[in-house]
Amino acid sequence: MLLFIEQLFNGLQLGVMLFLMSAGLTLVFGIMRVINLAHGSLYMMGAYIAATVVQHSGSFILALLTALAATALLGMLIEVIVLRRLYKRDHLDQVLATFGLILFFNELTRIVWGRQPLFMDVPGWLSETIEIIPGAPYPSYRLAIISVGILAAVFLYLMFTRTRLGMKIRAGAANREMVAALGVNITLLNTLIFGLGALLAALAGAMAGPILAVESGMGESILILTFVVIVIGGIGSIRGAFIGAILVGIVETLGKFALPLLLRLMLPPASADGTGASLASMSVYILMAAVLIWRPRGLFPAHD
Amino acid sequence: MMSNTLLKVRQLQKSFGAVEACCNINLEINKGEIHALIGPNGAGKTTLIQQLAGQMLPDSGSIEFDGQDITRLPAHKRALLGLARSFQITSIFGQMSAEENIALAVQAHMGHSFRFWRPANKNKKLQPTIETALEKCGLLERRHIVADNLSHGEKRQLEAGMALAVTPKLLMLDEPMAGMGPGSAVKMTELIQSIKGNTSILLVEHDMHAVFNLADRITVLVYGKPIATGTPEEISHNQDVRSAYLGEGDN
Amino acid sequence: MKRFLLIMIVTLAVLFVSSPVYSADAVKIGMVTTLSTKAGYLGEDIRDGFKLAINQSSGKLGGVSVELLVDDDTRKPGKGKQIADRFIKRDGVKIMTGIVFSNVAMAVVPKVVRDGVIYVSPNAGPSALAGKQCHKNYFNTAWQNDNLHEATGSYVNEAGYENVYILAPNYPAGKDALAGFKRFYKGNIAGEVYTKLGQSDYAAELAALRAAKPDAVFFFLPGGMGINFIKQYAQAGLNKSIPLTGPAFSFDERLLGAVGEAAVGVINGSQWSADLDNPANKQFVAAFRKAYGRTPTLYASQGYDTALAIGAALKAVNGDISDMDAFRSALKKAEFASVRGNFKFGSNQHPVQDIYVRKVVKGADGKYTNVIHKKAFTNHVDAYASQCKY
Amino acid sequence: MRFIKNRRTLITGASFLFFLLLPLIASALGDAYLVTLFTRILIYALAAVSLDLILGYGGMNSLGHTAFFGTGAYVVGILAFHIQEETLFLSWPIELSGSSNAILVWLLAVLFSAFMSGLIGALSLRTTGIQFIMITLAFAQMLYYLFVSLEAYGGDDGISLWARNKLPIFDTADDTSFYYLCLGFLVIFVFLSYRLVHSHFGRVIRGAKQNLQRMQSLGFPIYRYQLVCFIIAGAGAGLAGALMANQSEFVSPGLLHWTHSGEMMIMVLLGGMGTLIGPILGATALLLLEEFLSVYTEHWMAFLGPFLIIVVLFAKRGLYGLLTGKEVNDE
Repeated sequence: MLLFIEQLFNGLQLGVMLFLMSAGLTLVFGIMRVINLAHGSLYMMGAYIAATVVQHSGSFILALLTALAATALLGMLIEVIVLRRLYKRDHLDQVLATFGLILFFNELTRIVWGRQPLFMDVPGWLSETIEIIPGAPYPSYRLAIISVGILAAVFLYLMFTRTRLGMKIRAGAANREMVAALGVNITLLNTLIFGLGALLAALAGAMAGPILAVESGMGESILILTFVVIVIGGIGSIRGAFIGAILVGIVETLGKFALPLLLRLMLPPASADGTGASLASMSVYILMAAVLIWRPRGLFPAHD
Repeated sequence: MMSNTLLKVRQLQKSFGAVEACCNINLEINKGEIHALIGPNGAGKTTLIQQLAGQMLPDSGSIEFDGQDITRLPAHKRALLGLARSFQITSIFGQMSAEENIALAVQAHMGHSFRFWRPANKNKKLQPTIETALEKCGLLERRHIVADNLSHGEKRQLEAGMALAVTPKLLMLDEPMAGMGPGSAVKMTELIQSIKGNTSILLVEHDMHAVFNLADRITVLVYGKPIATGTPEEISHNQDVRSAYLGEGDN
Repeated sequence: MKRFLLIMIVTLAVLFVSSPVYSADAVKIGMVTTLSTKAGYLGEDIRDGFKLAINQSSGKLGGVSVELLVDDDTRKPGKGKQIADRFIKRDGVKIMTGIVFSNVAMAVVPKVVRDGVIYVSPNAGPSALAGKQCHKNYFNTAWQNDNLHEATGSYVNEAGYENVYILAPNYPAGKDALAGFKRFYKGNIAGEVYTKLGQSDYAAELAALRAAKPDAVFFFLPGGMGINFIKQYAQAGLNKSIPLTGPAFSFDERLLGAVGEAAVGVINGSQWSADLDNPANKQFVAAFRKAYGRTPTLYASQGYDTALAIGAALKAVNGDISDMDAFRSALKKAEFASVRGNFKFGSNQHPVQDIYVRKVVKGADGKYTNVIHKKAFTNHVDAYASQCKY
Repeated sequence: MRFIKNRRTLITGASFLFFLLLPLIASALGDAYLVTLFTRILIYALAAVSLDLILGYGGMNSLGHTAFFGTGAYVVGILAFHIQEETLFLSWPIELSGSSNAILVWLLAVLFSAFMSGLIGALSLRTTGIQFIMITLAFAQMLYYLFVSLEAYGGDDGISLWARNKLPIFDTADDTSFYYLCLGFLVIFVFLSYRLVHSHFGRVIRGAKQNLQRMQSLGFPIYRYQLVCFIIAGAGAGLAGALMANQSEFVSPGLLHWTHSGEMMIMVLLGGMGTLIGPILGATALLLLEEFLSVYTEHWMAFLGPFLIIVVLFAKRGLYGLLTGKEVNDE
């Protein structure tokens, strides 16, 4: 039971990470109708920049802030140079151009930072474990990730419900023509939203740096999970992204933990573990298929 | 009761969040008539057409077409029953020739199109129907032109031609004259006039001159509610309409 | 339009002519290795070690001029196969080496050795190629895949651990690793876990691990997976209570830079270490550092040894590889000053060698490195040698 | 108009002649590798043409096409594996052994890929646009993980084949014969596709790409048509996969990785979408470019990436469009 709760926390932590990734992406999908495969590259760049700053300054907070600012700028730059030209284009063109961006950024990190993964340490004041529940010490850094993720979710919620800009963005996600009617500078708004998405991706990347290897290509595995989240949550919906992310995070984590145990009841241990592991790696996709059969547009589609 | 009514809409309701796009719409269209639907922008005309065509499902209410309840029927099945529509925004197949556009419309009604081998443009069975339709919409000489390269008016004609090609029972024309020059508008008026009789027409149009010329009956829609239905004569004298709509819009 | 056609034609022409021209008498050695992708540094070290040996004797190995053709398999078996095809069919290569990953090796090696090419593996040593599918043209100068796991297992057993938790990715090399470990470890298995290949977050596994309360952990998670695991292991506070062991793959000097403090004290099995005390090794480590400005990894040592072995054989046949039988038997008997000390080929042409366990320490220069902790095996023969029949 | 028609015929004819003569050119140059390289090109061309049926004609932007390519390859791999291991493929309810009979194996590969694409298509086609792209991608990833976890068949390491599938009379082991076999399949598939896109069915599919809503209002149950088209494309990719497994004598889950789908998309777009010759040109160009760049620089992807972006932004109509010099409209 203790283990189960601990695994729930782990699922939650993966979930908020996915939320940070999908929140930006779903807005870009919803408002600009652009599919951006290079979102994972922004995550990677965030991690690389943060790791570099940590190595030179030793300050995690400084690294985090630098990574956020630099990646947001980079995101806006990409929007201005490449993506802006793709809004009116077919989704296919968008897929290919952003695929090209992935290739470029992956190779770029190899040229700039070399082939071996980069090191990024957990800041000293977060390196301990905390006993959230007696008997189950939990890394405080992971708790920090969960808190940051939830703070970001709250921040986004307030932004979209309380500020004029946020309401405009939300209106845009539901109905693109409406934004023009409201007299907003769409070009600028798009760039800003893209920057916001890049910033959130960088936040995820920089926060992931101390747990994961900072390496070329690290963005792709999380990118595909992010897609699953968005499909489940419904395109353009922040609320959908949040619920989808938590759902995927928990299914992915609990699947790994529970499926082999379940199968052990029926199969010999060795094959139970193997089959369980395989099923677990497919579980989120099965979840996605199930949601699709039930609701083809996702749980909370932002527009019809 | 084997009535003269082709389309019968009862208590149709549709809302988007807090906004009611259709409240309690009742509408009847008779066989062979041109029934115009007018109203200011945002009155819910397009929403109503979308529900009739099956692109959108109503929240409640019923639609009966030719004696059959079609409220929940998918769009493509309604089309096969003889319910054709043209779109507000020109909606043709831009990269196909005018002839192919018409051919697609005809193909839709000849049963399935799971024919993988024979070249479609050599099909003798479809050809007469296609040619008649091309002639009706006045594009016989322009048949090989790629639709994107047609003039705005010609695109509209093509659009109507596609709807006509299959001799539908009810044709819903959504602002067929929008954006047309005076010459094309006249042509379109003639076209509509010519098909009247066999086919009932539900006409949504802002050009009041055309509406009052063509329509047998008119329904006025304001804020999702029909406020009056009647002959052009009756409508032009109706006080509610004058104050709500004509009084403001057509001075 | 015309300009475009012209570009196409020029591109094609360049492509056809692009097979570089080499001096006629040099022996060509084809190196298929992984240079791109995140595992690219492995191939880079193998290549650099190999090149160091060539450069030290000014373009020659064993006194014979050699041309090294290198291409990147991008860690894809299909791509590796394609490059091997090109080396053989276009460049007429007779000696090949370089493959880092077992899956690439399994796709490439059986075919090329059947085609009469001598393949000398500087890294990948899948069990099939050491046993049932062994071939007279296949040599391995690194190890059979299981060796380093076996060494760690043997150490863990001797050190008196009785309840060990083991984990590896869910793929053939992972299964082999745990099998190799269990071949020499005799105690109780507290838990045996297969993770998703390429997994980055091990929170779920670590929670289960903690609950199982083992007295040691053995893991095989190559590349970035290992970094993630070790870091997260330390963050969960487990490194203070449960010692971590594994093969050398997660503890080479380039990965240690990325893992940092979290790896200190970890025991890992390896046939080589930078501090191995023999003249050949001292010379190699110093020369490698001078040439590339970094401490060599075991992969670099394997690349270097492979070059030396080929050199010794080339010397014995005076650079004449038209008689492949003669070259093959010369290679089999090759004598060279291996950087790992004793080295000879066993009956299945895999190394018979000493294997150590190393410990990760923070060096005087502040960089993390390995020091020899204990010798685990002397003249160790792999488990599949007896299955090998030509 | 007539000139353009001629130029198209010219390009098609010239490409065909080039492919027909390639083994001769290779032997004249003394470079046997060219035959191997161009066999791969032919196989990818076949996959790219099949992808173009859904992409360029049907407007279904699938980023999971490699799932069917991989499935076809795995059918060959698994059946060969059982021959090699001398085990049964199925022992219940009927006993089935592996097979190396090319006709049987390839037919099975095509059928099974068609079945898989039917399954995936039936679910994916419930959505459109961005969702469709992401869903096809995710399903392909799911299959990728499935094959990674098929331990009995080598898992991530894949299956190494000992020999190619055998045909009566025809020597598949000979590289040149195999090349011509692949060329034959490509020509047949392109011809079938040509008939298909100009048939009634093809017209419906092309209409659906241009205006889905309108097709519905005309009375087409468009889902069915799209699904059938998706299945046909999947079957084509399955055939290509089966050939690929034979050419490289190796299958692994890497064939199902999503970046592989991306590469196929690049071929289609690079060559010219919505044409049948374009994807062939695209496959040729991309594979030659890869071959060429990777010889000169390790960091070739840093060049390929921006190159792709430039192609997308500025050369929309692809190579075929540039060569014919007219709006690509394969009428």
